[in-house]
Amino acid sequence: MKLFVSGRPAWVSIGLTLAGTALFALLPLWLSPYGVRVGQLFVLAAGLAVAWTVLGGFSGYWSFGNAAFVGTGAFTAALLQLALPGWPAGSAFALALVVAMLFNGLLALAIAWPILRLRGIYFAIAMLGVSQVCFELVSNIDALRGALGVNLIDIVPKGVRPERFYYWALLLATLIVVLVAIMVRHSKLGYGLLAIREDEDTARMLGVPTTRYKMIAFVISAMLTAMMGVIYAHNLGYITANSVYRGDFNLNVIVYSLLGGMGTIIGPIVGAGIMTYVTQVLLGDLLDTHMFITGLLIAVLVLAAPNGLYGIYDNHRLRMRRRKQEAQR
Amino acid sequence: MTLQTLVDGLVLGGLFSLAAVGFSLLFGVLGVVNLAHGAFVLIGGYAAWTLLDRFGIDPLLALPLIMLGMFCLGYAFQRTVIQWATKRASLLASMLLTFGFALMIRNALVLVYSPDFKSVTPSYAFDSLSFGEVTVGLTRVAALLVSVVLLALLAAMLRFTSLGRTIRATAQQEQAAALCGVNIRHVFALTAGVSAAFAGAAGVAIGLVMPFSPPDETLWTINAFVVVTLGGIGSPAGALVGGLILGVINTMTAELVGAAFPNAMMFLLLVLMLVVRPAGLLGNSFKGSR
Amino acid sequence: MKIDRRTILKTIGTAVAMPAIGRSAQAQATDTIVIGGSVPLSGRAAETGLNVNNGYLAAQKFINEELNGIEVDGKRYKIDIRLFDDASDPARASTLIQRHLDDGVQFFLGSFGSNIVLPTAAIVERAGKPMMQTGGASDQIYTQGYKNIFCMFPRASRQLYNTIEYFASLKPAPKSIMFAMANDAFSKTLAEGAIAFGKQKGLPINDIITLPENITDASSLVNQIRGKKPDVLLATTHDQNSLLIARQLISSNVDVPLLYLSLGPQLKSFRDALGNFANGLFFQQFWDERSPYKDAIFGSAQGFASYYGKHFKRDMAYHTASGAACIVAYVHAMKAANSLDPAKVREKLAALDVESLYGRIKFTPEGDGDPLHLGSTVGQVLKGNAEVVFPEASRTAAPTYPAPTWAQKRG
Amino acid sequence: MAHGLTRMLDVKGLSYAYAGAVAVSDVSLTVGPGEIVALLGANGAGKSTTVRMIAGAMTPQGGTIRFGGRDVTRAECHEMVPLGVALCPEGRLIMPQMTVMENLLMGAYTQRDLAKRQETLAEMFAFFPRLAERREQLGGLMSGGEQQMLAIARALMSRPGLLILDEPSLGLAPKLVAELFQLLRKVNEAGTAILLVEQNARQALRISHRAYVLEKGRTVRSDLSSNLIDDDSIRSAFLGV
Repeated sequence: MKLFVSGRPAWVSIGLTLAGTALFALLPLWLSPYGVRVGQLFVLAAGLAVAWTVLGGFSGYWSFGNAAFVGTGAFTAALLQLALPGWPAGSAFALALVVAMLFNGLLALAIAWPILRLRGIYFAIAMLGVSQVCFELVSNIDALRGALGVNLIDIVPKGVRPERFYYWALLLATLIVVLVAIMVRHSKLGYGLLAIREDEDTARMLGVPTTRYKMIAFVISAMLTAMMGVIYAHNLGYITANSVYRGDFNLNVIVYSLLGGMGTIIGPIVGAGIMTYVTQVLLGDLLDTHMFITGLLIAVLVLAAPNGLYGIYDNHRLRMRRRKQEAQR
Repeated sequence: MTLQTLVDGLVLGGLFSLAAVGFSLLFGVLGVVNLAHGAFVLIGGYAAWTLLDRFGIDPLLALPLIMLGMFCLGYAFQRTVIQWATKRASLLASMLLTFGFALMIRNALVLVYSPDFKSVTPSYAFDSLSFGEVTVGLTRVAALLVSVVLLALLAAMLRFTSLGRTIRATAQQEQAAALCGVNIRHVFALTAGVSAAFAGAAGVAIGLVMPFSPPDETLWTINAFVVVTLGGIGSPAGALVGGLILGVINTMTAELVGAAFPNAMMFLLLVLMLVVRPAGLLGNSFKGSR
Repeated sequence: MKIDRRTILKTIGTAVAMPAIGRSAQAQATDTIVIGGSVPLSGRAAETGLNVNNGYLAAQKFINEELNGIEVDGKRYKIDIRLFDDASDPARASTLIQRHLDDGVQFFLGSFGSNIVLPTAAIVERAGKPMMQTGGASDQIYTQGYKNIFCMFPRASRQLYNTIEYFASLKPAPKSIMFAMANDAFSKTLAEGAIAFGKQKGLPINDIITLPENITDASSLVNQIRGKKPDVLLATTHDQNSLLIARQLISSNVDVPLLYLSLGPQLKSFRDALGNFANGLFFQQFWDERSPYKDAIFGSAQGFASYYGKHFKRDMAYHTASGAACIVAYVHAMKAANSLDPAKVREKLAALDVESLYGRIKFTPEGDGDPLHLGSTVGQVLKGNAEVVFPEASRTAAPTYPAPTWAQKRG
Repeated sequence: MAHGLTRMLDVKGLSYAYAGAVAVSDVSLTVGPGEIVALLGANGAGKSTTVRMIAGAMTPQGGTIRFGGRDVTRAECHEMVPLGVALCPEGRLIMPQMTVMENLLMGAYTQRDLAKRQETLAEMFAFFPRLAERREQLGGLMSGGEQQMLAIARALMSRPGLLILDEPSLGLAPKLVAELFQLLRKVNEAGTAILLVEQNARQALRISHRAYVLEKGRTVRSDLSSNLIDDDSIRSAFLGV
């Protein structure tokens, strides 16, 4: 596998991100409300996928259970709001968001040490297990209300269309996720994670504190995922365990990264965009075959472009460079 | 009632074992995690339903036929799809590929059989056997017998036959096996065929015992995960041990903790087991460690 | 249906050809009334989703083909029902509902499953369009102050009132009643409403067992019943799980004098799967095709049933009838309003009080079905048929209580 | 034995590159019946890649391989073994969870005749008495020397016309190395041609008839072993003298 080291300095990436976000922020002004809702799904998917990438893409530790943090984030916020009746909406939301992120960070920290000793498929399975445990506990312990469901408080300011509000909220959250990912990527932590992905044992021998780095990335990834989960839950307004601990959250984030380019930051965003467009818009009309086509698409993707679109682009770039060198020779 | 609970757990565990052993074999030999395994199980169940409902063939008689058909399916699946994916991409990517296939199979089952549950009810579906205090439904006994017999046959095949030896050798030391003249692709595909055949058999046994519908595929894939993690990868004995433990834990949790909690307990155990002993109770029967 | 390469290519072709996000709203053409919505045709809720779907479509077919549409304000309109598959995913459902709104759809039909209906209802409510639905009965939907959301069923906590009344009327009076509820919003609220009402009535409700939403094994429940020997077991579980519970009780020879499975025995496939053993099972019966209801469109309940049977392959379920009744309710409201203005139609829906194929359609001020008229009756399987046995006014047969034991049925 | 008069194995212009890095480039060599040919070179000279291509474990990117007159350039292992080419790989690659007996039976995988298989097995046990003693032991539990015996015996189980050995002396004690080469001579005397890849050049030159020297993927010398062993440049490069 080729090691992707961006030659681009961090500030260029950050600048591009801000410019891109500004552009996306303006979209609702001319998109139809339906377009805005598709936009929400895209931005949510992109945020979740980049949050996943901080651990999965950079270090090669593929979590198959990030829905654990989406759901636990959503339910932490929802239950906290239930416990604080009568708070003004804004502060109840802010407090719930912060507590949900902290709680998920702690949850990740608690399971990080044992679970990150596992490698490859074992780590993936263990995370799948973690997300199932969270789902089962929230569903089956009455006090957690996963079965009955919880209403979340309405935080949409008066006069703002809710689909726009949540589009912007999700966009802002995704912006934070991407900025954090860029910072991680360009820090010592990021290079350490890439080294772990290439060869963990060698990295450790070279003095990379692998355990600590993996744990930090895991905790960051969990907190960012929880943040996305809290906003997603508010957007739904009423959640049951089934609507937030969704199995497809677990695997879709990986599909996005694979499609766009594993280990990059732009990859999952592009992948999320394409998959959202295809499954929600193109296949939205299909009554009984859209799942079949989605499956087919994933299969074709893995078979035809195992390194994603970025891989195709990268190959092309390499080929062009080689051709140029040969021409100069 | 504890003896009854234990027996119920063992019977359920037999099903878990049979439904997991094919998954385990494929994982152990090829390193491929087949997320479409549960979908294969369901295909077996639907095949049994079709044969009984349309042609009046008893599921237990249909079993060899279904296993043969599933064997061919598994062989072809490996030779075409998975082989291509593992060659071009990574093992983890092949996991996503099988996920795509699980979606397709599930959707196809809905289109062909409707989303309604199906129930395989041969004439003896409501009879039972009693041993003293303990009563067990006849189909459950049949399912347990099928599981134990098939697992024993598979164990014997792996242990004593030339094919079994070749499969084990390929799992342990793929390169050396190739240098001995083994056509690795063929052996991998045979293994995938055996894996699918056992998934189909499990589908038949499950169909005998409980109603099923297309979304159940996820359940059987995840159960296979848990069984393999508990028992160890690649061996029928591991699947049997893992399955039986899981079954007993299931019924015991329902009895002692609460009927809503078997699944939570099961996954908790999965995570604990992975942390404490990732290779499972019986270890990896094929490879020293991975 | 067969999936061959051509079907797939064709579907992909149509999909790619679909113009996407920015498409303009041309839905409300001159001579059709567009009614939009989503149903779960894949995922866990697909089974009932398909029943609801077919109910909607049967009514559309009948109105357009047999009646040549309906007349409102002196003009004839055909009905055009547009449904998406929301795949049991609330986020997807919300997006698709928004798409209908953008397309100018004025009237909505609901999905199945409260966790999907509620987020979509919130969007439709805010847009001020009416939604008729038959798949979201959780109490949460009716405590939001929504004005535009109407349901053919009473909220879950009120659905079993007749059942509890029946238990209270039993002779000899049951000495112990056991509840088993699946752990999902609907089943849970259903059971908890019944438990609260039952306790109020002084019924001996001694055991309450929570089951996972989906089970692979019911032996712990069977063992508890074996140990505690309740006179009545009321299980609020979905049909696949109900069948598993029944099969395990039968093959373990554990008898309950009154075995009540809220969902399951209504279905012919369920009764067929159990054969003679299905006889004597009690269930929640919302509708029976033999009910003497008159209907302005189909003529009668029987009229709908025979029309459906002639044109659709899938067996009928009460959700099929209630789905069709949603369309019937719309037709009544539109005619009464003599307008296609959603606000006026909403007014008339809220005020509706008419007999239909499904029963007397009347809603509470919160929008759910009136428990008196749209609540469930008590059904029992007798001689292989689903009969209504309580309340006496609507009974089609007298109940058998205690039901014969498994051993007697084995004969 | 005259050079190339009867060519059992005839390799011409073989080349292979890993992701752009050239490993083998234009390597040609021959092995005649009954010969022992050594392939010498430093670490990374391309010896392993060359023999792996010959055995069919890798497909050459250029050049041709002929064996017994047939073009086998693109043949895979499972096609080469029945033709009579067996590679005893570097690192021995014993199946660790299988017994000695099972390992040997795997070696006879292509031999469908059970009687012949038993005969070969008996020969191997006579040849390697230590394996006979430990036939029920798991392969992974044996010592390095024993594993090497097992690997050679497993390769011989297919009754190859050409036995290729990749670094058989690696990691063995000097005494065992001497024993090993003794054994190889015996195998050769029984009629099997041997292509021997070795870093231990002195020993290799002593038992081989001819030798090739690889450097950075290219053949730089080929001569009779007796000439090479006295050659000064070879002595300084490989023999550490």
